[in-house]
Amino acid sequence: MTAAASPKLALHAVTQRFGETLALSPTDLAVRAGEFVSVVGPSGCGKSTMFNIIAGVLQPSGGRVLIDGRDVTGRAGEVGYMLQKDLLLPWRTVLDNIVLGALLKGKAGPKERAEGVALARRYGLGDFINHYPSALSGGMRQRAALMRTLAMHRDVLLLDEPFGALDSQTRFAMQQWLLSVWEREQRTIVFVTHDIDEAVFLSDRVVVMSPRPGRIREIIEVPIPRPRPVSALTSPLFSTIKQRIIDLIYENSPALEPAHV
Amino acid sequence: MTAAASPKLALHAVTQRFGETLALSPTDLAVRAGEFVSVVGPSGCGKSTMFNIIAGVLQPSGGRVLIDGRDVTGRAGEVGYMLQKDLLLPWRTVLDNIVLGALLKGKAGPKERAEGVALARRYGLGDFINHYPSALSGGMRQRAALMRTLAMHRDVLLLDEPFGALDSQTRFAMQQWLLSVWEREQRTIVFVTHDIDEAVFLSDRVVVMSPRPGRIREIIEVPIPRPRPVSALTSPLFSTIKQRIIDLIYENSPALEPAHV
Amino acid sequence: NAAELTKLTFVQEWPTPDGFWIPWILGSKKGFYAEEGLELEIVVPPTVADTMKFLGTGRAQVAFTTVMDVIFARGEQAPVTAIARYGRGNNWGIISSEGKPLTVADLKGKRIGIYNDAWTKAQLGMMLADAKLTLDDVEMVAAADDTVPLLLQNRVDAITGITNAEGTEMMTAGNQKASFLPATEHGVPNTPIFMLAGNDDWLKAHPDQAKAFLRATEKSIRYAAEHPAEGVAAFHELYAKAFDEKYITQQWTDTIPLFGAMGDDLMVNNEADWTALLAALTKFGVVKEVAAPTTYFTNAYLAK
Amino acid sequence: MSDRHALLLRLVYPLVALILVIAGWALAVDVFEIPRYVMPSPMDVANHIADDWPALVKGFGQTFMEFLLGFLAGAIAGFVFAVLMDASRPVRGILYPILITSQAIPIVAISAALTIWLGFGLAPKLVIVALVVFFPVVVNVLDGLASVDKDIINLVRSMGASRFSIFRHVKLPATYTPLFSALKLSATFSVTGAVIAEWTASTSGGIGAYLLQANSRLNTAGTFAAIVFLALLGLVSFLLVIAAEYWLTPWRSGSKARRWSSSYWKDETGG
Amino acid sequence: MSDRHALLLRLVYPLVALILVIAGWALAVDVFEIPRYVMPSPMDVANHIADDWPALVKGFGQTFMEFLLGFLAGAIAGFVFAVLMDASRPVRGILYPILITSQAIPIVAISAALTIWLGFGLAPKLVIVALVVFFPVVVNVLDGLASVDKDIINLVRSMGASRFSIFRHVKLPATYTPLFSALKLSATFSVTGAVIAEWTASTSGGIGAYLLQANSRLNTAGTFAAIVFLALLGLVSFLLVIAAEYWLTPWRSGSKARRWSSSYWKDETGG
Ligand SMILES: Nc1ncnc2c1ncn2[C@@H]1O[C@H](COP(=O)(O)OP(=O)(O)OP(=O)(O)O)[C@@H](O)[C@H]1O
Ligand SMILES: Nc1ncnc2c1ncn2[C@@H]1O[C@H](COP(=O)(O)OP(=O)(O)OP(=O)(O)O)[C@@H](O)[C@H]1O
Ligand SMILES: [Mg+2]
Ligand SMILES: [Mg+2]
Repeated sequence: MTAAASPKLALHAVTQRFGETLALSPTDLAVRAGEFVSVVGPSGCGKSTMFNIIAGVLQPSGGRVLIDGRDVTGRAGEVGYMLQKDLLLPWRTVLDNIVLGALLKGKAGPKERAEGVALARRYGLGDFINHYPSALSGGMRQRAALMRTLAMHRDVLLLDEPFGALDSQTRFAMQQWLLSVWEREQRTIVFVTHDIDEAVFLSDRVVVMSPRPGRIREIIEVPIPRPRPVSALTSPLFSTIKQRIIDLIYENSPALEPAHV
Repeated sequence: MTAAASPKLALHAVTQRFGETLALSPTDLAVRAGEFVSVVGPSGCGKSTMFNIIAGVLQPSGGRVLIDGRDVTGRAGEVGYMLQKDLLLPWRTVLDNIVLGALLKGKAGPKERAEGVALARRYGLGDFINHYPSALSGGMRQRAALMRTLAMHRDVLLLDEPFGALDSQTRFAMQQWLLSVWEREQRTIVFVTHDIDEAVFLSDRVVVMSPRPGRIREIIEVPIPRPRPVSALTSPLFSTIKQRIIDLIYENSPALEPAHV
Repeated sequence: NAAELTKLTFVQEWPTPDGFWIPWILGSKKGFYAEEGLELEIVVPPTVADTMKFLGTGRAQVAFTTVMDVIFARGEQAPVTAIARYGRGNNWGIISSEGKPLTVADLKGKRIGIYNDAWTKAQLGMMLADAKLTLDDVEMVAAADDTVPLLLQNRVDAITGITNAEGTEMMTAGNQKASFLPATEHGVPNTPIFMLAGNDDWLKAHPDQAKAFLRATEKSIRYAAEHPAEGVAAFHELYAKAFDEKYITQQWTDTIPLFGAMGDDLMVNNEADWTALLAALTKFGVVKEVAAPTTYFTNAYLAK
Repeated sequence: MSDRHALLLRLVYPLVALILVIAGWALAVDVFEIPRYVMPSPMDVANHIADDWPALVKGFGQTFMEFLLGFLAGAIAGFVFAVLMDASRPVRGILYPILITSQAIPIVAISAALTIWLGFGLAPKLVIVALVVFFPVVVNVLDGLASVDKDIINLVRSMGASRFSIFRHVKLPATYTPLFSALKLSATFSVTGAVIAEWTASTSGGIGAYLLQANSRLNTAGTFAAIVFLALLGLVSFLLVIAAEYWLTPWRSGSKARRWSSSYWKDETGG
Repeated sequence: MSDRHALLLRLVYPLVALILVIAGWALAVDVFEIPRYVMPSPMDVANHIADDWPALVKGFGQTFMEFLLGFLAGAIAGFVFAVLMDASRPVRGILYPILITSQAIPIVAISAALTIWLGFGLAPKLVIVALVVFFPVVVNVLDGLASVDKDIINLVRSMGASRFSIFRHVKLPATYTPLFSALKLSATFSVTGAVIAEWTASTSGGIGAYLLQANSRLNTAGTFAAIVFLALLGLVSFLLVIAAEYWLTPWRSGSKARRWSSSYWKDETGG
């Protein structure tokens, strides 16, 4: 645990059972303010479960979630949350989707909208605020979804495989963009991905999880200096870290037989 | 052009216009029997167009397609073709989907089916031959689609982003599997992907295309010895080839602004 | 002074307007009802059977109906009573094409177009009995709206009906004078078909209105019989050209003689008629049990 | 150019359809020598319409009003019902079989009872039209409510949305597409409902009453005139539903919010 | 265990529904003192059914046959029509408006003409029932045909499939889902069609004719007995469609081909 004395987000012995199965065994984690932490691990290791608990959508079987030291266990609306599917509402314009947090509370006034417009302009969707999501490309939709998360003004953002559905090139551009947003807005980001390149490229630390029962296996520091150019992807340090993570993930798992994919 | 004197598949000055736009400028390509060739390039550079022409689904504006020296331009049914979407028929069992080629011609007898079953057994779907596709995971579906392509008994397989929709880990397992199939069945594979890692890891040669108008920019040899272990992904030779391809793709393209993703 | 008029809901015998309705249509127009302090709301029922439901439940105070409907309604304990007759005798029978007259015995094995009303099967049964036949000896085709086209197209050999409806229609649509086999000549009592009926509770509570209604109606019948063209015109004004003018004119012309001599007993129900009808109905098992003839009707609201 | 062409075709096809129907009809009457009391010729009908124009137009207005009010009432009732049924599994389980079997009961069989309870006014007619729309709306809206992505619900919950807010912003709009497909399917059909309703117990004359009257005594020209007006009414009602769909679900017909809608952002800074 | 529980619930809900309807009905008759000739009590109806059981059962059989044959005819005709319309844009463009407006024409208005042309036998009744099913089937099957993924068509073309083969293996099966949703929607409703057909001109007595006769004698117990049988018929027809769907689209209800189906691979080698 390399987190500072007063972490932005802290999990204390958070546990989740679904009937017989232990989806998440008691888990501790601390994330510093402004930190970018990625979570990797095979399917079913409890990543989404952990996020649902932090987001307050799921009441954990045990343990506590703290933000800035306040207990927020089981309380929704405390963090920004975004999933692999963009989940934009098709019947709302891009702008309305961005200010959805305010809309849901019935207070999406001109002020909130103007702010949403500014956000859209800043991050390249200025020409599309009055369009419906169906008119957007996959990458643009994902960006709109992230803006919706930003517009909630939460210090902590949980991103669950946000770029999983994008092709590699769009994905690369989105990663660059996410980093620029993160740097500018000074948010704390926890990021789930299946793509180890992505995890290493983006993060300060990578949390490696393992399944049955879901738990944190190791947390790996990524001491690659920022800003990171594209060439960082092929640097020896990068390769070393990537290899280490691949080893951790595949080490204990049974030999990957096609039948079990 | 490093192909042998008598290539398995050859394109001679194949051209495609859609109205005003030149989707594919006159293109030559030769693929040896048993070779694994990948095609990479930005969206819209004409990869799928080229495949549609080879598959005989699209009549090119100009040029010829040869297989084993025979002119097959505009003739369907000469190659195996597979797309990103698995396109399994939901109302057919996995076995029926695998023998679809025979079914469509009304000659899916016990012999064809027995062969389909053998194929499914060999490649890890033996327990699912009587299931409908909806019961299969994404990776299993993709494998069934590939078996359908194999069961057509074509020497040349065209795979258009077959693993594009899979998450990284499943994808990795599928790549391993595809390589094992390829080695065993001795087919010639042309493979479109957006993932440069994938292209390098799988291929003997990588065709890099560029758009407006769509054309082949360069063909790069991949002299990594087979079989290739996972660690090959982080070897210096791998990184060099990857870097070269990234340079080729991003070199002339305008700086990637988020607005144009 | 329209506000002072008492509104009476008057429900008709079946779903579509008929030339029979000319008296109250013309009477309303001429102000005969208003003279008696009444205003008629003419309502049509969805099916023939619903007339008595509306009357029994008090949704309507008065009704134009058939004698059989009154009898069936009383059998179900509906509080309704016949308060006047409309017409004098029974002009129901079997109709066949011009030049093809039939006897009752001829009907054996024939195909007959009928309506699914209370009255048709009862009387047809009585007629057939006259030649020792039963309903099973003929093939009945029940039509929802009109049997005449079936006969004109030779889809049936004969139809049941009355001279001033189906008979009229044979004339206007088929340009032929139909052959008519009257029921009354073959064992069916010659008693009136159509009745005016009232809701019992309303009759008790408002005898004056009932009397006023019948006075106005009688005046209307007499006036309409004397001025047929005026009657047809009033009908047309109300129902536009949904009707064939020729047909309505003919129908009213055919109807007027059925009132007989326009004497004092124009609308008076007569106990002998009811006794004869009820006896026949009992004999042929049309109704399970009947009450005393006088319980079905009253002449108490007719001017003496 | 191609857009204009498409629009033209859209207008041309129905016109061709109209001409074909009339021509086929005229030909059939002529060739098969169909007697006038079975089927009139198009000319007969045209003459009748010209003759009785005011009555037919008045009837059209009357029936249209019954249709419109009944249709709205049925759609709204069906919608509310579906929402209630969606909220509770037992309620759904119990009401569903009742709804299904109720469809087999002919309306005429219950119309007298309706009139006795509701009087001779507009009420029973509206109920009958409403009944026609009710069932498809309930079935489709239920489908729509059940098909909302659980992840979206989770997402808006994570944003702190209340139950009502989730309904208002997520569930409700998700029902629009199935709702409108139900309305389109039942639009013209509920015109028949209005006709049956007028047969129920009518004091006033709509086109349905007109048809019944004409039909009862072999006035086939009148019957077919009424049918022509009913077909017209059916077309109008179908187009009304299409128009309502266009206005109420702008995201399905265009890629941008409409300029005058409340969700359109007008740039005051003039960017 | 949970599966059994679910099945039990499925049976329990309709039973509760039945009990509620009967109880509500009995209560309404009692509390509002509804006269017998307007609405009988459930006991009256039960007595009547017991009394007249053979006639009702015979009528049920008759009406059921009309429904079944008409329903099949309408579904098949609608299907064929949709396939033809799908094959040609002009045909579709011309037929569509005709179909839409035709829905507004009440069947009763044309039923007399149908009888005159087709006689009193089964034919006109089948036509009337078929007309009820026809429209929803055409609309939904057209939707299904239009929604086939272009990529699948390309794929099977690349495999050398003929036009017919594409239709048989790709387009046809894609229509099943929308087809069955149309059939479910119109199953119970076409029972009403059968009733209207029997009212038009019938020689033989189905439940519809029974209802009309009972009604004409103010025999409300008989009328309601007929309604009960019609509701039953509606339920049976709905369940028949559900069963047909279950058998004809096995991929929608299970994850595996059924053991006795032709596409099930029986392992002779005993692996
Ligand atoms: N609501 C639930 N009820 C029962 N079991 C659940 C539920 N949600 C998750 N699980 C189980 O908990 C375990 C962890 O699931 P979770 O979705 O957190 O995995 P994940 O790491 O996000 O996987 P993936 O990478 O596939 O998204 C899995 O075994 C899953 O089957
Ligand atoms: N049927 C068509 N009509 C008109 N233009 C087309 C058609 N098919 C493709 N094009 C155009 O041809 C160009 C090449 O398209 P193609 O689908 O081959 O690209 P691609 O390399 O496969 O792209 P992606 O990576 O997005 O799949 C694009 O500009 C596309 O818009
Ligand atoms: Mg997950
Ligand atoms: Mg492509």
